[in-house]
Amino acid sequence: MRYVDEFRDQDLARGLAAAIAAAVEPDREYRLMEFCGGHTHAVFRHGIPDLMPSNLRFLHGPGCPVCVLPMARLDQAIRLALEHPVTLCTYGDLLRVPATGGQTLFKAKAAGADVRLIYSTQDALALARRDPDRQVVFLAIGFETTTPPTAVAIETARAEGLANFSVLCNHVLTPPALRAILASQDSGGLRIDGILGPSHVSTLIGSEAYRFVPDEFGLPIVIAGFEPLDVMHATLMLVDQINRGPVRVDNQYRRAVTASGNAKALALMAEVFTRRAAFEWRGLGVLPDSALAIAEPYADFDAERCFAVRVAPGREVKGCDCASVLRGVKTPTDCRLFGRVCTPDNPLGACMVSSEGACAAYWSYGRFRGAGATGQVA
Amino acid sequence: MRYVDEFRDQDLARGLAAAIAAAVEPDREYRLMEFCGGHTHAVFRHGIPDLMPSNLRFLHGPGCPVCVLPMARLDQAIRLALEHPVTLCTYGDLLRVPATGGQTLFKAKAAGADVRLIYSTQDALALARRDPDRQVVFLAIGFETTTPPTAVAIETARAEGLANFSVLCNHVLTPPALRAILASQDSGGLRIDGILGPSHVSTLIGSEAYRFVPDEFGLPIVIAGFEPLDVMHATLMLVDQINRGPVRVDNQYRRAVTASGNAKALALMAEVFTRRAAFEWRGLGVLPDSALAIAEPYADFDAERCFAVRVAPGREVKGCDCASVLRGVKTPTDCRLFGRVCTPDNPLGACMVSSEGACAAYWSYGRFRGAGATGQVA
Amino acid sequence: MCLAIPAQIIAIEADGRSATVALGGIHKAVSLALIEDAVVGDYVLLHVGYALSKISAEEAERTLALMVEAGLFETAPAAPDAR
Amino acid sequence: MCLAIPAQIIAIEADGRSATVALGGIHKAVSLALIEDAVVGDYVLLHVGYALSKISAEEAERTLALMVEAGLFETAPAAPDAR
Amino acid sequence: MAKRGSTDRGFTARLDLRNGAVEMGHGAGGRAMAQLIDELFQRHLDNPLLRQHNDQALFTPPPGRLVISTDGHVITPLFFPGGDIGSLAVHGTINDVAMAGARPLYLAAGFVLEEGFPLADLDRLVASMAAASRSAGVPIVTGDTKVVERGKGDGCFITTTGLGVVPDGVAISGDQARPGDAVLVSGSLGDHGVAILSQREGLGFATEIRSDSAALHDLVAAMVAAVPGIHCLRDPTRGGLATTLNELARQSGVGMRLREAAIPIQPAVAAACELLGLDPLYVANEGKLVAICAADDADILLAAMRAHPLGAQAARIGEVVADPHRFVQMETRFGGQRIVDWLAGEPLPRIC
Amino acid sequence: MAKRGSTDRGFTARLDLRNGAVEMGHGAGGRAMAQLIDELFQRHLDNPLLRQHNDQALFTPPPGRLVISTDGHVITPLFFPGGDIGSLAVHGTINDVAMAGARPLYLAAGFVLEEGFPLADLDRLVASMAAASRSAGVPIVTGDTKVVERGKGDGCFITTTGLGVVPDGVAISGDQARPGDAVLVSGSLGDHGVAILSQREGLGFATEIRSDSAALHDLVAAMVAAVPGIHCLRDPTRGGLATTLNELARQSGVGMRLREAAIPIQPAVAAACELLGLDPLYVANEGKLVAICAADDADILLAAMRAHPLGAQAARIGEVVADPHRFVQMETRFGGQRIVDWLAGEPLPRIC
Ligand code: SF4
Ligand code: SF4
Ligand SMILES: [Mg+2]
Ligand SMILES: [Mg+2]
Ligand SMILES: [Mg+2]
Ligand SMILES: [Mg+2]
Ligand SMILES: [Mg+2]
Ligand SMILES: [Mg+2]
Ligand SMILES: [Mg+2]
Ligand SMILES: [Mg+2]
Ligand SMILES: [Mg+2]
Ligand SMILES: [Mg+2]
Repeated sequence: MRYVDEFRDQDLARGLAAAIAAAVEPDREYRLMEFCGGHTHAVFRHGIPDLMPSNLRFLHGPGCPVCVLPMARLDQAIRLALEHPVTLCTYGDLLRVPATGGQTLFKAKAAGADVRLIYSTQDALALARRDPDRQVVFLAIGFETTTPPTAVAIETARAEGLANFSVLCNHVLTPPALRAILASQDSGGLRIDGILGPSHVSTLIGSEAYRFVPDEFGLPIVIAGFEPLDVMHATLMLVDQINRGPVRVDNQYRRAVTASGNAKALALMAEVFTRRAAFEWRGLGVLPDSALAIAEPYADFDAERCFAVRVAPGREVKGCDCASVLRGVKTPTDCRLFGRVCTPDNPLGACMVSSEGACAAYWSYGRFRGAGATGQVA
Repeated sequence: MRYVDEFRDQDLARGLAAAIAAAVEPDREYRLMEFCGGHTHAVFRHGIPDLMPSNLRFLHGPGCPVCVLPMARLDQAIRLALEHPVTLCTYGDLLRVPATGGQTLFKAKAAGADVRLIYSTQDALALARRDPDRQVVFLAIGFETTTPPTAVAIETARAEGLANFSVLCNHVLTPPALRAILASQDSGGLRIDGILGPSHVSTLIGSEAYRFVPDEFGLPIVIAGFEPLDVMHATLMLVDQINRGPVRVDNQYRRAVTASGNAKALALMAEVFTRRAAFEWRGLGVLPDSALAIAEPYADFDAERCFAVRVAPGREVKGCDCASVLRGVKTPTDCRLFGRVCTPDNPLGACMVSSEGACAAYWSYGRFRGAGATGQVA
Repeated sequence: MCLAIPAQIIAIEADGRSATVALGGIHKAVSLALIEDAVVGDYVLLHVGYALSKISAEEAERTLALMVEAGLFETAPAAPDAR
Repeated sequence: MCLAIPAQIIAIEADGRSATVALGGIHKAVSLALIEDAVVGDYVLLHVGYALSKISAEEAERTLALMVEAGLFETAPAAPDAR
Repeated sequence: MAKRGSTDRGFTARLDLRNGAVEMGHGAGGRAMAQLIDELFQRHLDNPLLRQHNDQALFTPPPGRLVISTDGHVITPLFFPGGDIGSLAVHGTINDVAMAGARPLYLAAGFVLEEGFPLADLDRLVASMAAASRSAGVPIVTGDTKVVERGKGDGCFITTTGLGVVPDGVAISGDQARPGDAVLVSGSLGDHGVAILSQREGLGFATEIRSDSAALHDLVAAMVAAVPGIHCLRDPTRGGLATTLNELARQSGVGMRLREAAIPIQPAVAAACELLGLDPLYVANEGKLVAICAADDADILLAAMRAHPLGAQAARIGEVVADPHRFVQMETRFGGQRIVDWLAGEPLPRIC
Repeated sequence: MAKRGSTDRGFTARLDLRNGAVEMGHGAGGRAMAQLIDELFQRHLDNPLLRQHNDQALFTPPPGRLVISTDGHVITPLFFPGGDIGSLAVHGTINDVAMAGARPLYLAAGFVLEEGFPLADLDRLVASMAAASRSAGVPIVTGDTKVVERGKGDGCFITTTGLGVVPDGVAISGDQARPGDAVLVSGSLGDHGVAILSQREGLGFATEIRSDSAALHDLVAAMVAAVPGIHCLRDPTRGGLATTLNELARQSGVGMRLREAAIPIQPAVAAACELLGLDPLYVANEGKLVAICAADDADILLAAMRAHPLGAQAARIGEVVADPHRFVQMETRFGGQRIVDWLAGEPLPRIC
């Protein structure tokens, strides 16, 4: 596949590994946070840590929209599906995520709720068109990348007069989250030396959206693609910024990301959505201006207004360190539940479910490196 | 079972058979029409013809509510079930009856219609109570026997305010049908010497309802129970009336039938139903004052008014002699389709489906006696 | 038509509108909405879950007696070949 | 997050709002509602059935060239033991 | 709640057999499925062949001819008076094997579970299967589990396949009935079907009648020992006695003549059938058999059947006759004659 | 419309295979079921054992050890590029039998049909089953049909059970993998799963990829002939290669080390997996096998596989290692290391 295979080339990887090894200063620690779960996933899937010098470490950030969805919002969606005669559709990522009491959308489905996996918002529209007597609710989650497709669906529903379509909106914004992480560094026992900036989010909002990272926090940031060479290349660029400055926003992923982003998509988002004053992020708490709600002119398509579903505070599983893992303060293996009672077969926290979750990545790809697992190859 | 086993006693049967054999005048033919399919069924199930003298013959009448239901009414019910989001419930007897083009309620169910078998109108009410968002339509058929239970259901629905319950009413009345048969005797090539009168219908309307048979047509009638001894006993009573007169209404089934019937049930029927000016009977054509519709004060529970379902004329199967069989003019084996293309597995007419249909009875119990079937026991 | 079967009332609900009947070792709930003055022990004719009428034991006896009498009158020696 | 993959537009519908893309031998219908001026032959980044942005061939070349250069600069003999 | 804590096989939490339900993942082939197999199926059904943990069971059969038979089991309700789908799936297939006069050796079981099916119910019916298999002495040696989405199944379907060995000299087959042969049944008819109907919503009648579901191979062994030359054996399941006899008549090219008065039917079964307008001859049985043998062997065979607990009510109900129409006829209790035809359609309760 | 007129077996009208649908009566045991069996199942699957018309098939097995295996087949859609549920049900069970190194002898088939299922579809898939069975040389000798109400099934489920005979000297089992052994696959992975996904509404991508559904017993016979001492064979169906290797690792108490670059995956399969966020190692196969043998036998075995049409793309993908954790590890194409774990839950398309 063009633009994929080239960026997974083993020879180039060897070269970049050598360059990183040569570039790092031996007595310095490099603690790089990949904001995105996509980076976390790439790092583990391709075994990148094996190619890094020992004084360079990746910290895993909160950049997985599944992982940061607060339990109460998922409880709300599950209750909606169970208590109202609706078809609730959403992306596959959410179906297994544990809500309060271990409930999941999948279990709700097994218990009789009409829950459907869709691949695209177009599928949600198709469901609503096919059965006009049935309320179809799209449970929307995602960062800026996934938001414009939701906007298109809402726009389309209004244009077509699809009265039985609505959206339960949980779209959140990455810059406020990154800002919160950086602001918490001192108090949170976290030290970050540089940021691997969002890849696909940046195709939408542009690399300039992260100017606050160098400007306000004095930290280097490199927007990086999700292929393994992209990660390694951006790592090299970060090491270089850290070593030599000046701190700035670099863009490694120039083939898809511009400084200002996708104007058409941004305009549509601005039309359909409005910012929530505050929204809870799992692990990060309530962050101001960090999420989107459906704008007033589209209120008819807002499931939160169409259906009365109470939202009690979610009950997190005792002992689950997701919140710390999401802030990069702890690694999954620091969690006492990791691998002993929490596994992908029996996930207790969202980070163990999402393919982009740090715990899932550690378990699936990196467990044999972890504490307690000796698994030496004979 | 009390009141059942006594009336199936083989010794008494032998005695009655001897009495009938002795009573019949040798050069006379006795052509007795059993109005009810229940009698037809009993005659064949127990092998009564084997016990009768050869100059006594049973003619099978139109007394099977399934058989006389015109195709168009069944088409209407099927279309209602297929085209409207309703639960259509009815008695098991109707599910396999062929409508226009070989369609059946069973096939409609297989094609996705929500068709349910119920045993009692109480079950229909229970379905409606359980799912208030779903329209439940009871497809009602039957003679006077089965009508009061429908009346109770409609009454109950009104008392409870069950807004999602309605009845597609096909209740018909036996006296007009019997009158039509008797009136058609001369023109129709039919000669009847006596009538075995309805058994359970008479428990409701009383034996006096048939006074027109002797009075207007000069024919003997004996209200007869459905057990085999009842049929034989009533046959003996008919032979006696025929031989010696005077023609009158006799009541063999005194243990359950009175002269005036069940006043409470009749009052309820009068309250809930009104007579239709005319109604089509399969085989008998359109008969005046022969069927019931739901009375005005209960119009909310009348499915014919709640749902707009067109009724085109039904298309009978070419060659099916049901109409003649129902009037007693032909026996099933006179039909060219009988047993060759029309069997209970592949019924072309209602008379082959209903357990009370003459064709089904001939096939299931009496075929080896019929034309073309030699089946001698070795 | 009209499959109906005799069954004996073995219990009547407090509201008088429904009852339990027994027949040949099985029990069934039935509606009494269509008959009057039913008491435990009565036999009723049961149709689609409703009691349609009571069965008179005396009339049943009388009918059976008539049948016996009719049969006795014509004695066995004269039994006809029915076919 | 945000699984997105490069695919090449091989056909655009008459209304200009949707297209067929190819990737590694498979074809898929996608919405063009979020991008402008796409033409057949363009590579786009595909996410949940939508083209999110075009991929610049020149920038991709340039990035690869930079990677090669970085690797060449540090030659193989000095390859570190990564573990 | 599930007990937490590592289990010996590497599962992090035990199956929640109290409140859990079947999920799609239980059929996906991963660790959840392995756990379901270990902690539920294997626990109940354990035997050395099943413990091989392969996708197939390996064994050395005794010498001789073998028979194989398979049956899908779909029943509502899953639990009923006298049994459940688990025991039924064991008995049903053992019986089909035994009807060749064979000694059943092994069973295989394939489950199709509906998403949302309570694990507690699954546990209960697999336990029942295990008990039935143990008491019959016929182990379940291999199996399979699939899960279908809610609304695409009905709780649990079980397809069992049985393998048995036929004693030398035995040649029982549906085409062996000859005019003059005696027709025997092993006991009262219709019990299973009436027990199921009594559970059906709406029909709602109460009865002491229980399903007759039972494994008949031991009875068959006794019968074969007494009369090795039995002509036909068949279990009158779906379609009842009437349909089974018509099948045999068709297969053998003969007719039959029954005596209604000789056919054993329990009073409560007769009453339920009168109530619902059904004919007990068409109602299903799951622990009865029909045997056809030479008239001269009939008394010996009947005595052997009556000496076995599962044949205590055995009766000779009629004989095989020559008949080009292959009619099954019956002399009614009342003294008349009627045909006993194949079942047409499904037997439905009726009001007419 | 159905052609009217008596048929030779006493049915008044032929089955309407053009417009007809499965009705409850087709499973009720009466003449409608007998007709369905005669005019549809028997017509396609005809063979002497099935023609016995009994509830079981009688045969004399060849001497030696036998294996029995059963599998339920539930798949949406029923017809897919490269096969259908009928051929799949034949191949799937033949393969499970063959994975013991056995020669499959006979199949039994149990159908659970949903009311309303088009007879035309049933006819088509039974024809496909018959073709698969004939071309594999493994007859279907007994069967069963049940019908469930609409909404309680999913068109058609088929449970097949297979019986096979194991050549002397062959002892293949999942617990035989030893450190140092070679791990081989017979061809490219993920084709079946991707072909199914490509038909799934919503995902709707078009691809040339067809299911690899195939009967592997002939390939296995060639492999066993070349290397009688093969340690393990298994078909990586549900859960894919990853899960199958983990099963074998668990059963044998070993670990494995794979080389990603050596694992054959078609480009379109890789592309579809990238698109949907799936890992091809977890995607199902229906015509591939994993073989584990002593390292010294690996080249001979690989050559034998490659000489067979169904093993042309065979590859040696790794080796068995000692590992108390029983981890399956993989050296990535990129040069790193990762764990290849059991499948967790169902593989779902994802957007993250
Ligand atoms: S391992 Fe599980 S419990 Fe621990 S932090 Fe991760 S998701 Fe939470
Ligand atoms: S045999 Fe069939 S076609 Fe002929 S009259 Fe009877 S129902 Fe009609
Ligand atoms: Mg069988
Ligand atoms: Mg069976
Ligand atoms: Mg059988
Ligand atoms: Mg299996
Ligand atoms: Mg269901
Ligand atoms: Mg198997
Ligand atoms: Mg298999
Ligand atoms: Mg297998
Ligand atoms: Mg069977
Ligand atoms: Mg379905």
